[in-house]
Amino acid sequence: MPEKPKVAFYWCASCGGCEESVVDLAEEILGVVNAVDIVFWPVAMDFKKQDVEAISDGGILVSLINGAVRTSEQEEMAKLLRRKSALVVAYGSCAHMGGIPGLANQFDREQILRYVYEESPSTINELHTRPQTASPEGGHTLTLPEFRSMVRTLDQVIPVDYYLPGCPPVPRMLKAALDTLLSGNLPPKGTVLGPDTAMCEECPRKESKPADLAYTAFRRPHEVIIQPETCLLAQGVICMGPATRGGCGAQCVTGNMPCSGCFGPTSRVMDQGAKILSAIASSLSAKETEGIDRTLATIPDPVGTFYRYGLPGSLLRRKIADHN
Amino acid sequence: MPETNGHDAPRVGFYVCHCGHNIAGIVDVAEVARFAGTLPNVIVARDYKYMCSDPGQELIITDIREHRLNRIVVASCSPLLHEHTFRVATEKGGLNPFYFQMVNIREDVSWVTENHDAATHKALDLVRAAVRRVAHHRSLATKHVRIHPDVLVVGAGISGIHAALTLANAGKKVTLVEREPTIGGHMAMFDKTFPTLDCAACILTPKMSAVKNHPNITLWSYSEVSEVSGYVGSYTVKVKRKPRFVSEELCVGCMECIDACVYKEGKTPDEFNQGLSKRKPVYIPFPQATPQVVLIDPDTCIEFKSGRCKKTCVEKCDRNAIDFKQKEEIKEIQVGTIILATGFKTFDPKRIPYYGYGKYPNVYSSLEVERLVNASGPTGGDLVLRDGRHPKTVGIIHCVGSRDRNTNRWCSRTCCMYSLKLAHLLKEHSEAEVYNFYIDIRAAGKAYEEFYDKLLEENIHFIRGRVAEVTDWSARPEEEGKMIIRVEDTLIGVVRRVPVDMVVLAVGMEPQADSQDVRRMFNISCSTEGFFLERHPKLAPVDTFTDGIFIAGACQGPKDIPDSVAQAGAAAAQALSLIDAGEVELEPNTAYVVEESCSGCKSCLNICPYTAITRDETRQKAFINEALCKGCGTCVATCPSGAIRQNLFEDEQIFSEIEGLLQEKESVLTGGGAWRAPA
Amino acid sequence: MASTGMKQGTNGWEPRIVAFFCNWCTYTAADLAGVSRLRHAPNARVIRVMCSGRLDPQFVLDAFARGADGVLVGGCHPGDCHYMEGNYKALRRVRLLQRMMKDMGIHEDRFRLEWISASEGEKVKTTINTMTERVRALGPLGLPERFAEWDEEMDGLAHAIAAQEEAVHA
Amino acid sequence: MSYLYFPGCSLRSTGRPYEESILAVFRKLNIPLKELDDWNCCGATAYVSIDENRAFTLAARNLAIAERMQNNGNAGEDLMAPCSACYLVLEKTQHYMKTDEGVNTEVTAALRRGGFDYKGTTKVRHPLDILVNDIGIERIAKAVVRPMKGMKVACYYGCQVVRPFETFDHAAYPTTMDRLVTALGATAIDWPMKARCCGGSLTGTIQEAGLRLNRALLKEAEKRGANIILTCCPLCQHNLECYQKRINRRFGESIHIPVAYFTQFIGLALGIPRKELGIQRLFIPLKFADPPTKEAHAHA
Repeated sequence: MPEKPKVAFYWCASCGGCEESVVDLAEEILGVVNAVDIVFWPVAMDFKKQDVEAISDGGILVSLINGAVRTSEQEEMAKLLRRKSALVVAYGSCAHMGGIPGLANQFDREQILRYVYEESPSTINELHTRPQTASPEGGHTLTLPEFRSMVRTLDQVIPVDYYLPGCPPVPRMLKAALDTLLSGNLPPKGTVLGPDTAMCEECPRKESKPADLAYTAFRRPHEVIIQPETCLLAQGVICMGPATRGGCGAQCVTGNMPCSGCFGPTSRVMDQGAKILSAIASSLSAKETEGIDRTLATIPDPVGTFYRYGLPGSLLRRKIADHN
Repeated sequence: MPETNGHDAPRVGFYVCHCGHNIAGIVDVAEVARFAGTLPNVIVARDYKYMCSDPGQELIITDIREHRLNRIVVASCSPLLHEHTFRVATEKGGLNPFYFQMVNIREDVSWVTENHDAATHKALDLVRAAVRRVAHHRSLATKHVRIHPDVLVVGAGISGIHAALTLANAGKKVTLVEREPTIGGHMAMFDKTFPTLDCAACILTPKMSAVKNHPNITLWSYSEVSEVSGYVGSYTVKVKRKPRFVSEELCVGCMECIDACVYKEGKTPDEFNQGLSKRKPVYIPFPQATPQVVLIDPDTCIEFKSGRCKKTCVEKCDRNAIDFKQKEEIKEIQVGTIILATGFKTFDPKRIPYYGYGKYPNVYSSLEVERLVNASGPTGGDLVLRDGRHPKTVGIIHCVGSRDRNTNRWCSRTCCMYSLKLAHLLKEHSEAEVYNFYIDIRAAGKAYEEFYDKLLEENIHFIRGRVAEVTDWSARPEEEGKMIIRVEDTLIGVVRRVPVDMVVLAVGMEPQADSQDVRRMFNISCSTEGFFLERHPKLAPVDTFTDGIFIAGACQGPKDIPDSVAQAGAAAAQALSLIDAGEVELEPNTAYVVEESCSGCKSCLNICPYTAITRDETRQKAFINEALCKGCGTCVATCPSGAIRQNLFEDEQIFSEIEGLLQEKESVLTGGGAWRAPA
Repeated sequence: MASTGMKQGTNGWEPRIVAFFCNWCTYTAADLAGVSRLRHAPNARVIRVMCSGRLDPQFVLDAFARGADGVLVGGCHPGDCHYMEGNYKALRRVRLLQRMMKDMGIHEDRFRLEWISASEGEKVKTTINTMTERVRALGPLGLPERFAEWDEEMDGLAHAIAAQEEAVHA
Repeated sequence: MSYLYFPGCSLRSTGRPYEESILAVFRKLNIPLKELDDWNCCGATAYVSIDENRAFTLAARNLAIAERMQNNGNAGEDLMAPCSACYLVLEKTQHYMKTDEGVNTEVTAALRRGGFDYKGTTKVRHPLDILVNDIGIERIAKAVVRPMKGMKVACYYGCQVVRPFETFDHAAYPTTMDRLVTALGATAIDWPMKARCCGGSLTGTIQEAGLRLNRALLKEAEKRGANIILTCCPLCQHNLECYQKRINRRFGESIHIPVAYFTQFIGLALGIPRKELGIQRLFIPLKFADPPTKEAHAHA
């Protein structure tokens, strides 16, 4: 029997949802396990870093890495897996675009550490102790990974071959992606393994959107009772669907919540936030600055709204601390 | 010729123009060419004295053939000036004309930059951007549209009349729309015209009746254009025809109804006579009015106000022309070209309170004086003042509302000459002493200076200085009961007080009060002062930035009669050249939807002001009607998933331009790195 | 973390401004400024678009990301748009984009929208001059340099890994 | 309706009766005035001619304080500046801050260094404007207890409140004060000198020219039958009132006409005691106003 192709899974700064989504393959996971040899999967299997190091360079067919990159350890593992793998897939929104952890790029490192270790209401830390990368302890030195100054997407740390979008990716797409990669019939490098039209295409509410929408105010989901069959934008709720790659089957909208953009932009768009901003702003009703500002004031957090999953991967990447 | 090599790897030919010294005097053109030669894809890079000349264009054509070029970049003047020229050269070389990109290093660089290094540096950035951009250019087909042969002329003063007659004589159908009840405009109010002193009516009225009788002219007086849509070659225009309450078909202009009116005397200030006389509710502006049709003013007519008039006018009219129930009508016409000749308004001298207009009864505007000295005017040409006196001294104040930072900065061009004319006429009518208060006498026209010379010999006084005020503050006994003109006589350097009986304010020419509304309706631009903006101040003086719409006469700027007529003829010729060509090329910069990329999200549908975007309901995708799209690109910027693209302004073309502008590394000057702007 | 954003320091630095001008008003006005020889700061680089409505917010962000210190957008005055309402769309986008960029720490003086009609050559001059001066006062934004500077923290690890590998292979 | 109030230096020196009468009249009309916190020199006259931008900066600091007060409990309160010179330089600063980017940049930077972030929202108002356009002539007329019948008033505006900015009245023929005094029962004479030069500081520098200019104004007022001149500017009032003797000596005239602040005149009509209006500070006494004299009745 020929050797089965080797596959590795790894998680960086992630919530674990991506790992869950692998398990969500349900019975199909057995087919996957049959077809491949999983050589590394910290969340589920007891392989160590040394085991990976022992594999010859390029010996793994594909590594699926989820989570954003925030620490030196994540960088190190990403680099190791890159060396050992023929293909690397950025798995899920965080690896793809920075994801929810990427929102931390609105704050600098010091702000975050101070808040987390000193100022947050649940913290008692009278000595103002902060984690150190190296601390001597009984003749030994204990080390911790370094907390980097910002969150990065996977492809800002290592070259990435493919992307599987979503928070988390849907099992159907994972299955299709694995099938494609195992088939050897590879798409061009850099491809996002999903459809390339916006989510609206598959949205059940799309026909209910009026053609002459003119916004006078926006409302956040908790401020309104969302009608279950009408386009959310028509209800004044910002839905990222028009600027977000489809493939999820309009899950959030089906659950009566607006799309928040986790699949990222289509291949033709560089900056998802800029594009939805453009589309929404263009359809405001007001024509003069004052009225426009009044309407826009109902979007309290433009960055958090338009870049919920994509700040580190956006054109600006992070907030500039010295306010220039 | 079908282009064959457009889709191969880009092979760019680059040309930088010296434009004599215009560019080369500031920008180091040799360095620009050398630099361009180092850029990726550039096969040939040359500098040449005048790229727009025949040998310059020939250079491009030959290079395309010899070096198998498939992209052309020319760095010279503004694309608004010569883009077309170089596209044609590109096409002559065998390429699709849209494989061309232009870099503006004259208007945007050499003409606005002092420092040579900074100018060269800026030129290099722009060149790099264009070279990158042109790699993304694609082959496009030019659109052609047919030109409807009918023409709309708006405004029937001397300019509109002349343009309409020129076109009609060439066999074109013209609709001439005039807002007032009669055609003729300001010229019809004038007494004599400078410098020949021939009577305005004598030369104008034959043209007015020619308009009325011309088989190719449809005259709609007392009408206004209310809506314009479409584009060059195919404009749809709605015209509002205001009710005269007198049938234009039935009325023969006998004016018996006017005599019969229950008002024995007129009570309303007569518009045509500048309020110097009164008219009745039923009236005709002046005896030679065209059309010769009376009209009823519903604001003052008793029948309209109370409905209880004896209607003696109706009784008197044996043709039953009077119709109190007449309604406003909206007419719609199709034309291919439009000439705007909407004229001017005179400056309102009340805006300069220290000249006393409206405060002292014997202060007149020049237009009032035109009526006052006119034999068919309110006094039959007798120079009698509002207080019944005949003036012994008259002061004419020049530049009222002209050459003045507080009101209008421009020279109205006509006031000097008409002031001289009025000085002559006033002297002739009254034997009064006439003083002209002027800043400069501008008599730049054929036989104008000679006319001024003649006036100098007629014992008319000229005092050089801008008048400070007209006041009744008398400081000496001889000033009692007079108006005193205070002025610094700048030739002798003293302040003078000149007591006069009559003051004439030589008011300047201004844009019509509604010129902004009108130009918006026709989608053309205005200069800052509000006159319609020509496409090029020298080379396209009657064209506008909207194809197929031309301007003539004082709506474009202050003008006298000869200039207005000349411009009207030019505008008519421009319209004729379009009509006779039969069709016109359009820039293929339209937007289009890449159907497989469109999610059908409808974000674009309400963005297009021309309703060019519709949604194919069966396929649930957006669709752009190319014929309606005007190429603004707003929907392209709006489309949240990048499914709409715009020819000539594709995303990747603009992104590559941005990248090129900012990619500093390649742009190291031979003379050394850093450059500084002048402090 | 105070960053200068510029490795080479500010000596000899000149603001770089990318300007998007609409064809019918502002670009024409810029031509007029040229014809009238209204000399002004050489810091703006003009990209011509047919209408300010073509302004994709991505262009603005991309310009900054590629090293622009300022972005200027010029369109027709309200009510004067050659395409009727493109400039209103530009205004709305710009207002939202300005708020977003402020939240991202980019000073408001770096991104400006001006209405400049075809006849306002003088305004082209003063707008470019004042914008240049304001941006000059702010100093370089230098995003590409900042990106590189931010990523330097990963170099140490990269070097360590390289050294380790060398040792293994040796 | 309430206002922030910028006194400026004149109202604390030669113009004291102006301030006294303004405060009294506004008190009587129940319009609260709140003096601007920590105000400084308005920047007018000499400063403007030496370094305009610094003058604008001085003025702008006052504007910025006003804006700050508006944002802290004095919302919507315009800044009243009774002295014409203060009024003009404040207006001018507002104008250039809005229209001239060079001025704006420099002044804004200076203000920032002083801890001010001025957004340009302060509106500068002259009391004449406020009385006529905000409070309204009708309301003032209703409050009149002592109609000024028989008074023939030459309303004199001077230059700075109307030129170069025609903010609330006409540049050459202003009428607000005329309408106001008419409502008080007086007769406003029509004269062409309303906004003509009072000589400004020429009376102190090139006195011959200054005196000539004042003579023209005073003579024309008398010639047209005025028995009082009213002004709305401390410098105009000073020039017209204080040089009458000298003019008579120099030119052999016999001019003798009271020159008061328009707010003093309103105060008298509203029945405010003379002392509260600073009437006693005038050099040429206002005899006729207390109570109406026989002559006044004869005129009526």
